[in-house]
Amino acid sequence: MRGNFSSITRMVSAGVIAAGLMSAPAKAADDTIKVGILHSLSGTMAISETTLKDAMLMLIDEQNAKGGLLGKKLEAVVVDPASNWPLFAEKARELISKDKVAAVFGCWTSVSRKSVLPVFSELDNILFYPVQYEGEESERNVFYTGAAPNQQAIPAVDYLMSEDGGSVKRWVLEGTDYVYPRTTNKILEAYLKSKGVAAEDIMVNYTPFGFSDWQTEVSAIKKFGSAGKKTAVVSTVNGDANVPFYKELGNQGIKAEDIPVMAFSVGEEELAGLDTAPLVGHLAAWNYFESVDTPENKKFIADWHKFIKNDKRTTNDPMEAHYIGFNMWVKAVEKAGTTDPDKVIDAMIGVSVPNLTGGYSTMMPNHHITKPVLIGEIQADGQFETVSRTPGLVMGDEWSDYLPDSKDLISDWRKPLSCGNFNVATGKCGGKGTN
Amino acid sequence: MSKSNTILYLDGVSVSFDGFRAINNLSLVLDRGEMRAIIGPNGAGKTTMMDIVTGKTRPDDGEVFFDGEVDLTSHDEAEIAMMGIGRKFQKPTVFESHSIEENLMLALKGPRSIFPALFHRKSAAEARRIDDIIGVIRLGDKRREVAANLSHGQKQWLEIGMLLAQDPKLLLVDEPVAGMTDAETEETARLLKEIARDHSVIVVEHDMRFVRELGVKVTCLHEGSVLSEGTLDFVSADERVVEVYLGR
Amino acid sequence: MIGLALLFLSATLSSLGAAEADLRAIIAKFATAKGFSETGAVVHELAATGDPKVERPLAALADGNLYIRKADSLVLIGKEAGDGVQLSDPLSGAASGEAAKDDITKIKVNNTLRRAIRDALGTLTLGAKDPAVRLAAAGTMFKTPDAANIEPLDTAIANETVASVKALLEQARAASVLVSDRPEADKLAAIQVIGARGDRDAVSLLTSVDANASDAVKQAAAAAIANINSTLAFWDAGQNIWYGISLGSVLLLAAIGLAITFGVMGVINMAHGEMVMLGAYTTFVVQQVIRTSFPGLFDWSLVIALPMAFLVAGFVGFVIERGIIRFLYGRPLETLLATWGVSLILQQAVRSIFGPTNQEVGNPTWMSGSFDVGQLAITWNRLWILVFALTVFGVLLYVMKRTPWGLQMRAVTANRRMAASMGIRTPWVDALTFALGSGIAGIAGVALSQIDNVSPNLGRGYIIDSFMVVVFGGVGNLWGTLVGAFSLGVVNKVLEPYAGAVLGKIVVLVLIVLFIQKRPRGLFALKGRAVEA
Amino acid sequence: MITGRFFAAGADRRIAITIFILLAVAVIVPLLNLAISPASAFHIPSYMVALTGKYLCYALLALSLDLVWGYCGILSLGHGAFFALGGYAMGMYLMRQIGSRGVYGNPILPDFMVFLNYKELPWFWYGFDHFWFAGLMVLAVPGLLAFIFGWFAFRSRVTGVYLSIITQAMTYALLLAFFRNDMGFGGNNGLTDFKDILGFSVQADATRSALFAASAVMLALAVFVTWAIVGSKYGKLLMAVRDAESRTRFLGWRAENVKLFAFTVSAVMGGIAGALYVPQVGIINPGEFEPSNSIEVVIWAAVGGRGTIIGPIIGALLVNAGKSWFTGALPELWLFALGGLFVAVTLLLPKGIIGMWDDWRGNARALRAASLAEEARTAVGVASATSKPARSPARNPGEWSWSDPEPQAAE
Repeated sequence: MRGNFSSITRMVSAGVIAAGLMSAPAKAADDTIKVGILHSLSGTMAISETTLKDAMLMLIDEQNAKGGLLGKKLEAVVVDPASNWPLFAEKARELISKDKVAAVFGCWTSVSRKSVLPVFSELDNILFYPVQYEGEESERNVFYTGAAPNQQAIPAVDYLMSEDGGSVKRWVLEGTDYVYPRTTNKILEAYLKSKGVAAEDIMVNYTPFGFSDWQTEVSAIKKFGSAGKKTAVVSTVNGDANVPFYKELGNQGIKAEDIPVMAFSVGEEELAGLDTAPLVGHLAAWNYFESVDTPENKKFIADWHKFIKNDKRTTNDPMEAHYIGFNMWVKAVEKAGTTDPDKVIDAMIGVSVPNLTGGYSTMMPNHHITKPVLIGEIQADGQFETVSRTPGLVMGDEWSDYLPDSKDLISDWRKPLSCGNFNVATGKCGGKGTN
Repeated sequence: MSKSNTILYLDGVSVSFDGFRAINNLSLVLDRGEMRAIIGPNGAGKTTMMDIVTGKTRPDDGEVFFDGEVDLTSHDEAEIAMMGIGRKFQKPTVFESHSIEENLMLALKGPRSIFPALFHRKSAAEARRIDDIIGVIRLGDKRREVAANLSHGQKQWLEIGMLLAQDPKLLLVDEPVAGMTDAETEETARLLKEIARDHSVIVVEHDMRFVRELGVKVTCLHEGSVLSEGTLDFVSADERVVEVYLGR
Repeated sequence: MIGLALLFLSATLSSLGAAEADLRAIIAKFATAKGFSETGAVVHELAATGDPKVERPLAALADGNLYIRKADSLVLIGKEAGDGVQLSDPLSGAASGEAAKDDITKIKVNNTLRRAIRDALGTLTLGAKDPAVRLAAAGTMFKTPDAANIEPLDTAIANETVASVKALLEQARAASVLVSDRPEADKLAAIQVIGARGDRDAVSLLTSVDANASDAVKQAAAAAIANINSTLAFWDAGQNIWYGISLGSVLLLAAIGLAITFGVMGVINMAHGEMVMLGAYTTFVVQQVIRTSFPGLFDWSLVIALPMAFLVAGFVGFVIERGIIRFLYGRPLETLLATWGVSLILQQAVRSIFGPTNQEVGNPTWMSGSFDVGQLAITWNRLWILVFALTVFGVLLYVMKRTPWGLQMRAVTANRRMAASMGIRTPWVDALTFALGSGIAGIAGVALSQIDNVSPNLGRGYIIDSFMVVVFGGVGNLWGTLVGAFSLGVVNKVLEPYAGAVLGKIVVLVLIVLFIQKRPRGLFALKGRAVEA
Repeated sequence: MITGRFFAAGADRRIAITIFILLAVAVIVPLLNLAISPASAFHIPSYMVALTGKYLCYALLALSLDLVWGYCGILSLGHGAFFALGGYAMGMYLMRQIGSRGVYGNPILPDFMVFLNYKELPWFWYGFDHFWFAGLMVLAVPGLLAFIFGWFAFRSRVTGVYLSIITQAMTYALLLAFFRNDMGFGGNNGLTDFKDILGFSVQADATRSALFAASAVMLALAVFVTWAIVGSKYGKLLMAVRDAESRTRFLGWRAENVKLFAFTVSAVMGGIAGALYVPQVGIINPGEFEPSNSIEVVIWAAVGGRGTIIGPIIGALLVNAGKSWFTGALPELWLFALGGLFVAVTLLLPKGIIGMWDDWRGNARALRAASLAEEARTAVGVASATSKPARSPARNPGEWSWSDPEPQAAE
């Protein structure tokens, strides 16, 4: 059974422990290093973020079992920003000012990240952001361990255009109306056009958050796909809306062999809520799949099942991102010999740790990491099977080359440049300037 | 029939709700300064008639004139109230969270727009007028009491007092003595007669003793139209009235 | 594709049924093939033998059930059984022992390969005994026209006895004629045949008419397309209305329980959505039990879940009424606060018990897929939900209007004191009425679990829409809820293709606001004598 | 003359004390934050200042809702919309102040417009580079929306639950509209990454303290204005409309105008609250339009005690402080605690905290009076007179009666 009833007791005890920790914050100040966990445990985003909180607790436990860090124990400080964006900023401030955490792992949505950014730069602390996002940002205090668009979207489209992927000629870009799909679709449109796709062969459509009635949209896709050219859907549909979307696709009989759907926000966790038999063959692009067959991954999954006390719980890409980010932070702290964020930020660049897909990920000067890109097909058991993998690692590109306003920008946080938006055309730090 | 001498003139008025004819071709005329009692069984259309006069309900058909010349069907409640028609409800309706003074203050004749109310201060004349009315309705010892704490009968009186404060030309009074003790009923009859000296009044009442006490012309309504009209003795002798209302 | 068909052709001409040893030799190549393209080549080679026996290994490959045993590099069909995999011979199907998952390697397939296999199987199964298989084969061949298909299709048409299969075969043949170098007259006839189909697939085929076809052919194709499109436009309008009705049925289901607890009882029940959620979770639990203990009953899972969901949500509703609501009659606004608190608690409770992630609720077979009415694609789950919503409505209406309990319910809500003095046990009636409303929300959850996420947030998505529907229809009137739900659904869906999903919804909300100005008591307001009476 | 009444004879001591406390807090908190060394026990950390500043904005919002709900019986489930609109007006000003310091360095266009390929500033962004204009819009946009919405709704005599639901529809529609990226308000991400307000860095402690002080002073002002309105003849009229709308009509008052004025004033107050809130939290996003946010405001007012001036303030402060504490202390269980709190308050404190307090004090005084009376064996009946609550429990403001065929049969 997926829902584990013993989890109630676990929840209660976790709550009690957390309460205990919170009520005595001053006592433990010296002999532990505190790590903040800023993920929504209630509200609309709890569905995705709770898992990441548990993953972080597991990683911290494991590190403590290995003897902690710098001779001290690590201590997790969990708060609930409740899917409320201003509350993210408030809680971030609380973690840094009141609990004096050494680093924070957290956020999922772009807006939550945007909301806490000023707090992190003002109070000079570190945020590890584990989710694929739209790029167009590089901050000194943030390390982006999720994918930038070039680590997900572009290889995915490349695969679909290849012979293996079905030589797709006609594209539906279906997304939820917010900044990640908008930006990704903008990049993709520019990219597709540069590959010779005509404007009338691209259809872009947006739906609201949590959209549940997909009848009209799916039939529009069907219609668009019946123009005699091989058609694919690139979906940036977010979270909750995916389940009804796929259910409708299945029921209206859209088969992956005819119109494959390539998703960037659908992972093992989302599929867990679905009967995947009718969806076999639809695709997703990530940097990690639970099905990846490496010793590191097997150990990670086994540890996870043990920690969460449920063999059915899946792992997913953002969890791997936290795994990488946390190990990088540990390494950087050891390298710097202190948890002082200023020093750790400098020590982070160039740190290399094993990822779960059988290679090493390195923190680049732009605060993004190198990752392999995997394309997977949905299987009947709710897992993905890797059907394509980039030959090498792909470096996260924060400023897309396919957007006119960002193509001249680069980010390099090494001294002496230390700039998140350096303009190579003008040789100045500070963006592109007037159009 | 000439309208010009009337205070209220209804001719051929009909109204129906979802097919039910509440008022059916009703004609009624009230002269200036007249007091009229209206009786009739439940559902005869008494309250609906008052709704029509006060602008709460629009008639489907027919003419309603006030003061000989004003067509009431084209005005709403507030306008009609400002012209000088006051109304007392069947169930006493006062502002329960306000004191008696405040109740009367809100009813006093005067400008009825927002900003004057916002910056209003009680003038000496207004205070005197309120004192007068409190005297008339005999609630002098409770003037600062919240209306919610008044007895049923006292609320009826307060409501009548509010009508007086409005200084209307025509008063519509719906069942003023319902739920009153005998003593209170007598008192109320006296009060109404006093008021009727310089106002036109329509009283709806079931209490025949009270109607007799008023000693005025009576109209009996039935199924939305006038069944009989005349002195109380005349009406109560009418076979049809006995049939539908008074009972044998 | 042409190559494949040629190979197929030559294979059928030379020898019908290659030697089994030859087939095994080709199948063995799967073990050494690297990447999808090499596997694809093996598939083509296998198909080219034209031997019906290759259907088994190819179908297994398409389903991802073809494995290589690491020990001896033998290619075998595998079927998962518990922790291990049951192996069998790819050609004969004879059992070939069991293996642990680590001892075998799955031969990977992707969409392109699956499609290639599907096409290959299409031609291979043209002569199958089962008419349904032949129909599927004809359908595949229609979508993958090829000049080389004409001859086998001609043979198949000549032998075909089932009319529907024959018609589809003829369309497939016409499609193939269109891409061949047959004379113009043949092509014009083919366009006639395809045009008669009148659906999107026909348009798709006709639009891809070769650019160097003769003018007459192009004109005929263009005319056929225009003709089909004009009928399709009509069907599209129908489709939108159907979508609207379907959305309306979802709204009706979501709102109908609220029409009782809010509309009839006057409780501003913010926990209504959570009752729906409880129903959905009950369905999940029922399905889990069935999956683990009685897998054969799976198609009945929803039917079993219905009474369970009614009881679970009804019981929770009963407890809420007895524990909280009954202290709040006459203070409806307080019920808003208290039920809001209850909804927070219920959400968090479900989150704690089942976890925050979505739960999988499967569709029984009778609720999967779709069927066509003319050019209207109607999905079974939507149709059943519509039927279900109307049934619930009908039953509820009957209970309210025709049973003694319904009479008592209406009496209590109309005048509590009077009802009590007439000997009706009002507390009991209150509790049962609230439980009824909650229980109905629960069975709505069973239906909604088929089309939406089963997550702790399920209820939140429906609560606002439900209130809109009840208020729009007129509080306290069941018919109003019915008409309100369907009119909001249809308006929304008719607007959506033009305005987009977001703007469409905004327009609907603005329309509701304006409509309430016009009818301040909703669609089915009770008119009456002034209340001052 | 209102001021005269204010200082006269402690007519409403509670209000005076509230205003005094708020003004004192406006001075003392910034002092303790800025002038005292962080090592001292009296130091108030910056995050506390920011947090309390936020609560004060919520309190102002709750007060504005109470003006229409508590005093006029209009249960608005869309007050969050006015708050958010005020916030957006302020956010647009702050966005324009970023100038060329955005990541793309575009001096005119905010970042989100740059990457959504806007070529020029949309017309409705004009003028927001001036503080006075933005300030005007903070008042005008929510006020105008409330005026237009109220003008239609009150004239059509939409009342009770119907009114509540269409206010909810209003905020829901605005939520969806602001979520659209094509609207030009930054879509889901909203407006963030503010730098300056009136030339001062929004992140500086001094600015934070100043914003805190501004919120406290504004709340004090709002308390005074609300008190003045409620105490005037218009205020009596407002409550009269709440208790017996038809009666006011038959007395010649235009109930729709009475409501419209209060609704508009209340919306403007909500807008001001939003405008003060945004620079303190650093983000404004369509999430503020969420209907559930507006429902929460209702809950604050109810917890504190509606129909009183300081009740909603206390409710907003308590509930939000509780929420902050619970989300940190019991991250996985806080919804149980919060939900339980709402249920408990409705069951045990139906009149809110202030109402309970008054009843308790009223009873205590009555008891004392009674015992005194017994001692003196005189003045019997005083106790019974004073122990009665000022407002009869039978008349709950703002309710619609359900037993009548038509809702809101107030008479």
